[in-house]
Amino acid sequence: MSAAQAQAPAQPLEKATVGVLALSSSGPIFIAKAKGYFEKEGLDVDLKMFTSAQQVPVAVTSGDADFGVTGLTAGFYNLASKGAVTIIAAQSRDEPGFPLSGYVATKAAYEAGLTKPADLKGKRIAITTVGSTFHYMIGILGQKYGFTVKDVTMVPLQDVPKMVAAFKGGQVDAILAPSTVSRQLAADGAGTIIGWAGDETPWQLGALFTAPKTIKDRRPLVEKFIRAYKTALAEYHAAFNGKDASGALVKGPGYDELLTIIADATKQKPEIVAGGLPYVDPQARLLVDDVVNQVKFWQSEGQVDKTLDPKSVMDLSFIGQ
Amino acid sequence: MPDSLPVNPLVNGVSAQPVRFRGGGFTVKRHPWAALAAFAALLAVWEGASRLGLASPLFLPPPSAVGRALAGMVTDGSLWLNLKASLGRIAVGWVLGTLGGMLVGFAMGIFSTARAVGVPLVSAFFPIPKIALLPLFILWFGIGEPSKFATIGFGVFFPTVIATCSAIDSVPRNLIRMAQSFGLPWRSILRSIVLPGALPGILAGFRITASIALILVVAAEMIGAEYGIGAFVLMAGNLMQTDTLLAGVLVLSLMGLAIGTVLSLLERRLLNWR
Amino acid sequence: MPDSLPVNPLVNGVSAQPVRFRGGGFTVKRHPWAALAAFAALLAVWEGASRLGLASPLFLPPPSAVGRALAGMVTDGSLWLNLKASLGRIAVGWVLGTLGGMLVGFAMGIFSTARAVGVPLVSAFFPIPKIALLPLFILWFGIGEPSKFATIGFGVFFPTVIATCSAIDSVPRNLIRMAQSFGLPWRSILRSIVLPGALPGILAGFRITASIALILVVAAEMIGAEYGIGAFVLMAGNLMQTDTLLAGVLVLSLMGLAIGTVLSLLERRLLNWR
Amino acid sequence: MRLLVSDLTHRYDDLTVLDGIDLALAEGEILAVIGPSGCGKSTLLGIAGGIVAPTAGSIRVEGEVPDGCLNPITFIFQDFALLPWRTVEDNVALVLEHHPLPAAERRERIEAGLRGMGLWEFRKALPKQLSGGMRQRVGIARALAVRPAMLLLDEPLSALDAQTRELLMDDFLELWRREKTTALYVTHNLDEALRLADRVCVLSRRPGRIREMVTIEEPRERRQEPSAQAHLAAVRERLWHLMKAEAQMADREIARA
Amino acid sequence: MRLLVSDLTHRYDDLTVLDGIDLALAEGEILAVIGPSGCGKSTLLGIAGGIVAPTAGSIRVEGEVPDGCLNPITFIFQDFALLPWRTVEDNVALVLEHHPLPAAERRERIEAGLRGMGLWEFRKALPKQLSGGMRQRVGIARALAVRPAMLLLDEPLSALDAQTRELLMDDFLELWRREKTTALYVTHNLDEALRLADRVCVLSRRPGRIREMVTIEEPRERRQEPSAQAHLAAVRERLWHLMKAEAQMADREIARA
Ligand SMILES: Nc1ncnc2c1ncn2[C@@H]1O[C@H](COP(=O)(O)OP(=O)(O)OP(=O)(O)O)[C@@H](O)[C@H]1O
Ligand SMILES: Nc1ncnc2c1ncn2[C@@H]1O[C@H](COP(=O)(O)OP(=O)(O)OP(=O)(O)O)[C@@H](O)[C@H]1O
Ligand SMILES: [Mg+2]
Ligand SMILES: [Mg+2]
Repeated sequence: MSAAQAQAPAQPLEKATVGVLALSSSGPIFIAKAKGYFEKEGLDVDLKMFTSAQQVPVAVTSGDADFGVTGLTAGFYNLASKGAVTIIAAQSRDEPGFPLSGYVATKAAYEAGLTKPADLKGKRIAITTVGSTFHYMIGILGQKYGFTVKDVTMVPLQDVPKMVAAFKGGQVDAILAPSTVSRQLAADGAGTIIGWAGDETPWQLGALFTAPKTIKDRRPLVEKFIRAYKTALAEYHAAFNGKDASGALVKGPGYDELLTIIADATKQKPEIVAGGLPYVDPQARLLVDDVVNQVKFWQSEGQVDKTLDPKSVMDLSFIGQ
Repeated sequence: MPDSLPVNPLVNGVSAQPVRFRGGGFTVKRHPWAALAAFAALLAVWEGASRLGLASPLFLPPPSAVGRALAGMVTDGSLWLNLKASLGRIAVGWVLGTLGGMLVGFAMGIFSTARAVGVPLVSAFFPIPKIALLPLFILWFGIGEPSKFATIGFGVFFPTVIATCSAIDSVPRNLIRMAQSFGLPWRSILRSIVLPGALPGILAGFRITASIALILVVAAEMIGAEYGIGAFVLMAGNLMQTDTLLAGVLVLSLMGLAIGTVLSLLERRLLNWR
Repeated sequence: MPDSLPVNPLVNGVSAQPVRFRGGGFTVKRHPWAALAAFAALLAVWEGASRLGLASPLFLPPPSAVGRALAGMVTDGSLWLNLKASLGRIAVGWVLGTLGGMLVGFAMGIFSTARAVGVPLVSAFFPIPKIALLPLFILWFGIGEPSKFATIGFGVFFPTVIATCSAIDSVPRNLIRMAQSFGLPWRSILRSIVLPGALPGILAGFRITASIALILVVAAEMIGAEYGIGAFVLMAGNLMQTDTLLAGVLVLSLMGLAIGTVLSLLERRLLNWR
Repeated sequence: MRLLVSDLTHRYDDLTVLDGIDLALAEGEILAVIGPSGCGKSTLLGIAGGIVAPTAGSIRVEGEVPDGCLNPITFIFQDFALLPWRTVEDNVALVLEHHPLPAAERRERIEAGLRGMGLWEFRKALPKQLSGGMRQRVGIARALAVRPAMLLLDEPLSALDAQTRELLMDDFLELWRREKTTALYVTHNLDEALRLADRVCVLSRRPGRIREMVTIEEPRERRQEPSAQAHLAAVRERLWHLMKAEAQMADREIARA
Repeated sequence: MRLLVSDLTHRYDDLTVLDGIDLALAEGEILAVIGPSGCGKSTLLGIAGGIVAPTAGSIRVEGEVPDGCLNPITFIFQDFALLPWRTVEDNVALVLEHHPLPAAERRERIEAGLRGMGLWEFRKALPKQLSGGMRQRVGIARALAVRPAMLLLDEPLSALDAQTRELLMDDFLELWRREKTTALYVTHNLDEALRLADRVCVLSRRPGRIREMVTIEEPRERRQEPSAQAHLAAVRERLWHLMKAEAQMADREIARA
């Protein structure tokens, strides 16, 4: 470590690219970049912005990005099963008290008795796509309340605007949507938030990953990247994830500065960003059991190769887990 | 001056040379095997590239893998299920868009005012991406079939308008004047002169719009479709199952091929006067 | 038998009636104000509907709101930033697709073998949905500009092939025979007869492909684009900012209008011989 | 049917092609129009038939339309104007389709027209399979199928061989004897004019004005007879002279241009 | 340039239009081809010019190509075949473009051709703005611009008025005197044939066979003189008779059909 730091200023910076979504869940990466933690490690990191979670691992597979951070989807595990990507650290996770994804019931459905997440059984729920994080969230909600995804009708609508449209048009009973959208729908009076996924079913939402080839050929690069990433994670955690005794979130050190960085990177207003900042583990530790559960869930849904060994999708040696 | 019959010294002249044939070309001959050969060659190259490891199976699964995926779809019945759902949407959407487009295209081709209004409106509305409009379609038409018909229909509508309008421009004006001079009523002129005269251009437009309809079935089935080739392809894409994805795409290609063949037959049938 | 000059009893005949004018129509007159009036009417209806609460402002914000959003984009400079990024992609993609398409279309229009191979290949490849193939495009062309050019280029390529090929079919064969009889070399025939004869059809094709290019910029910018009208529209959609979304769509419309106007001018210029 | 043209003027953009034309055609009269190429003969015909709107002047008709006449004023076009996608018989059928005719009469009219033009064998052929002369004969068959009260003929025989032309002129004369069809007959062939017309209108070079109106005194029926030849030769001489003067003046103008 | 046609046969699908044609054109000879409409005259011309491939038989040329001749065998088309998108002068320029000519000569050829046809005033006009006769004159100017060694003329004067036709025939004769251009001249006008041709080939009705080859003994230069009239009248009579026989036979066949 000391060797790396000593070398850094003298040597030209090593180039690396990371694929991210312009969402606050990628906050630590934005912070590491903005505050120069990558440079300190001797890295010149270029951010590639994507609009959908599915594309990030594809870009890592194609070699257009060295690293990726995004939510874990069935598509991700399919790429992992072909040996194209490996999880090397955690990104954000759903935790109680951190409202990321809300279950929202339409007015009509709420009045008809859909008042808590457990009631979603047998209802029509709008999600983005089959194999998405929302799909899994319904899966684990079912695991908790004793129903399967077969017991609900998932309506895949590809993206948020279509989901909202279907919701407003009364085409579905409920929607599982990001916090900003959920709050907007509630504020409009179009629906009622009946719960948050983090409160109901905490899980490992996203991860940092790279290609196995990168680990093999450029291990020092991965180590440097993770070091910078962890520095930013810790800072993020301290600023945004602290709670007081009552369990309410409190502003930590550097709150405003970091919030500005994230708002700039996501081109959103700071107050909107502040309302949906996810929880991260300061040491980038992964919820391994949940990842195993995810793989098994997708396998049971028939969307991921049955022969995939859940352990094989992770290489946690870099975070010492 | 030579005699009138071929027994002529010149016939045996040494320097006589045949008149070079300068015509020919620029006509359509049929080569029924060429296309098959081309497809076969394409498949062979593709499979070969995969076998030799030139293309990673993840990036471009070999045709054999795609074929297996397709066979799987056939045996588990999902092909037919998806195809049935999509065929209906494509047919209804295409017919609606084509009828509307031809109506508007004819109006624009015939009436100067309609054209003056229509050309800029088409220029302005055609480039609106349907993906951006899908939320509005959902609000207006729900998430059932109507919004899918609308997606395909609108996509087909604008190219049909343009193709029809420009096809009408190419109808020879002297034929129209002739018909007018015989007192043919306006409707007969449309039916007997303008429509058949514009047919070549309209059929070429069909070639474009049929393919667009097939493409748009994917966009249409973004709207909460359970079954359909488009929904199938989207799901395979989301799950990064490239062989299944290509199997779905192959089905679309085969549909395109079928429609194209029908159109070629129609052209040979209807345009034999050229 | 009457005299040769108009002083003729018949001229003053009571029953004489003017010959009814039967010609006319089927020509293009310009009505420069009609389009403006149509757009104005459209805007008025839209604003009115919003004001009266007939359309939900979340999904169809009034033109005033869209205008405000557009003004915001202008003042904060984001319009220019996004426009610049997209214009380049559209231009390069369209030019590549058009050049390729015209090349292939000409080959197919002229050589029977090329046509025999090309028609089924186009029928098979045109319907492949670009949205579904985006993951593969990333794998093949990366996430930089090439994949965006490819998305737009492929979308433009196929319609251009079809339009060009059918335009060549409509070039009168007697003109080609004439040129051959004057010994014009093959290249001159292409340049002086086939190309100008096919121009009306090709220009009509441009109208279609220009709009397709504008539509596809959204699909293209789904792939890791930071700036661009398409990326802007997508992002606005994800954040449910409908007024901003429609402002982006409006920009696409205006671009379509601009291109359409240029094409109309070109048509008036290049096709004045009709 | 009578035709009255008064003070007719026509301009294409700023090219004046007809200037102050006054004409009157009596019932059953055949008026030949001759004049240099490009002087406006086809334009005059178009105006008379109501398919070109004149810049100024009036054009009127008067008289009864005979029974069975479906299109009183009927054209035979210089450029044939056949529909390339219809067979010969369907090209003729086109002009009958919008009339409520018994099917038998419709068939009978088509067959009579095609047989008369020697095209019956080719009734199923497409225009692209016909020679130029055959195309013109289809145009004539089509015009006669509507039993016109007034024919506007634009060089109807120019694409035909001498012999067919001769036979067709006989047919026209037969038709005129029977039907008394009024006709405006544009031609560049003096022989045709002398054989068919009651009067010959000589147009000047562009802008076309009536240079002279020459009446052929000899009745049509007797023009083949030896006794008529002297008069015809004199008229021919006169027309020839007029045309020559026009052509020379045109030549001089062009040389100066 | 000499032309040798031997045992030429042509079929369109299963319609035989030419059957066993043997012809020989001497250097500088003008051969008129007459025959009933649709007998295959245009087809014969197309074969002679190498733009229609004959079903059987051979067609050869022999002799030197004169200086300045850019396209030895040149057509004048029955249907004009003008490019609608080019102006009159550019239509003529088309056939010179691919030859390496000095710019001045190119201009000079175009101007001479257009002035000769009385079209100089209209050099900037588009074909749609021309009358039928004017279009044909553009076609003639275009053909002459390449200084052909052999002309294939397909009813070149049929769209022209009598007077212009007269003037053009004078021009043709002048050209032939100067250039000794060999010509195959399809016409349906006996007067043209008698005025211009050395021999007249009479084709039978379809399938076209050579019915008779009639030589006009009187030299071209003297045909206007009174002394020549008797011979010309005799030839005319003969041609007329031959054509009539063909037409009548065709008529009979049609009646039987
Ligand atoms: N649509 C048009 N636009 C402009 N000018 C035209 C148009 N049609 C004809 N003209 C011009 O009008 C003049 C007369 O044309 P028109 O066709 O009436 O002549 P014409 O007497 O029939 O000649 P021809 O005997 O050669 O057929 C010509 O000089 C031509 O250039
Ligand atoms: N492309 C073609 N396909 C089929 N048949 C054709 C084609 N071209 C011409 N024919 C037929 O060949 C015959 C001869 O045609 P051609 O044009 O040579 O006649 P022509 O002697 O020039 O007649 P005209 O004096 O009327 O111009 C006609 O009966 C016509 O029907
Ligand atoms: Mg005319
Ligand atoms: Mg001919």
